[in-house]
Amino acid sequence: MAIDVVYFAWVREAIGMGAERVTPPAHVVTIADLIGWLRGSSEGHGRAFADITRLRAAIDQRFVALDTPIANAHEIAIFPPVTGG
Amino acid sequence: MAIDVVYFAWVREAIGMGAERVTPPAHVVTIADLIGWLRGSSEGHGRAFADITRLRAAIDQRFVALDTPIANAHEIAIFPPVTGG
Amino acid sequence: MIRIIVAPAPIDLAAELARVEVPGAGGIASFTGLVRADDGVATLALEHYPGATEAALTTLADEACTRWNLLAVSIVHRVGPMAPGERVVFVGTAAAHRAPALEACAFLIDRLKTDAPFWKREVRADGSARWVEARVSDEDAAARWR
Amino acid sequence: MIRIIVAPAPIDLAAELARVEVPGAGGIASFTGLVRADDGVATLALEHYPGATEAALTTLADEACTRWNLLAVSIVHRVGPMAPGERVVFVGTAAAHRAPALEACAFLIDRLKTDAPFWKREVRADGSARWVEARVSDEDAAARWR
Repeated sequence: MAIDVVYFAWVREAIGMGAERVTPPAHVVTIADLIGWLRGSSEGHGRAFADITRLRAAIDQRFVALDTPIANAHEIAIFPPVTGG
Repeated sequence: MAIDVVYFAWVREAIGMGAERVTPPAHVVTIADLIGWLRGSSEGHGRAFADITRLRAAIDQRFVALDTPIANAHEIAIFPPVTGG
Repeated sequence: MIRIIVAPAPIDLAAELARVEVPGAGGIASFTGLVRADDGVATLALEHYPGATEAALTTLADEACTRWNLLAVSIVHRVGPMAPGERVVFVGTAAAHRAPALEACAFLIDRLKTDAPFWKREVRADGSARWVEARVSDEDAAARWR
Repeated sequence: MIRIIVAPAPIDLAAELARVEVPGAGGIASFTGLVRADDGVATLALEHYPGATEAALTTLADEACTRWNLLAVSIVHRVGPMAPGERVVFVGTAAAHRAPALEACAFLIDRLKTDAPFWKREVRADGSARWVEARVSDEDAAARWR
């Protein structure tokens, strides 16, 4: 199933794009799995995803923990801890 | 020694004036003594000073407790609890 | 910067807030008190103790500046008659960060309620009037800062 | 009244505060965050997650309205590039009395810092840039409201 993955801040800069559409294999169950799988996509993905403790995520625009199952997500966002306000 | 006594809010209204100059006798030591002494000045003073727990005071523009000695005060204010803001 | 104003003129919120936005400030907090039309109040009249009021507010502002290392404090309190919806009081604080600005602002309005010589008189549409009674809850709110 | 604005336009403080002064309000609290020129920052750029940002801010505003029985909440957050001294964020709350307005305002800015998808990038005068790191103190401040 195709999922839109969107990136922000230095994750976006490292990967070199703000969004991509991917179709992960069956063994990718959680967001952490997705990150692990995407890590090999490019040198930029490798840098962005080197340290998973520095990453946060959202499924369909709601913040979730990285061990959350992707299930039927349409849009997954991967980004650094937020710094607004 | 002459002291200016100033009144505010319903104390002023009951007494019918905003200020008066008085020369209390020697036995008037504290503000509470002054209130007790002034209570007999007029019917209005009597009403304003009927319940001393409803009164607050300042000496030379600084809030003080009613048992504070008058000492060398120039101006004593007597008023209800404040309600600003 | 400490600004203390006690005057009958309406409070210009934009101008007051702009004055608190001093160089170096990262957080600005403000509180504005409005006249409420409770129980049919048509006019609220504020009496104060000229001189003593400004001194009390300056003392509070000085204490807040020291305690929270503020960059600016502004306290503007209207006196005289005013209508429901009008601004009675404005407190503005500026600090490098948000927490001191917010805390100092709460401190100032809580303590102003018990430490500054203002008295409120409510006049209703039928002409009846009463002096507002001080509230124990205001004493409690002020006491938490001591 | 809940107002949520995420936009690149400068924040008009007077207009925003006036919107929060709704009928029945007795206390209005506000917080304004300004860009600070720390370490020679020349430009602060705010990136956000369109759609998710507004949803997160609306959720926070709803929670504040319920918890403090607010009459109005306004959250205005600027995005894009801005200069030191400019306003990044405005939070305004209105309630019948001062305590709920002040508490809700502190709640909203504390939780906004951890719950809304914004990211800050600082550009210095020499052209060097860095993404601002999240702070543990912000997590702690937000946690006290949970």
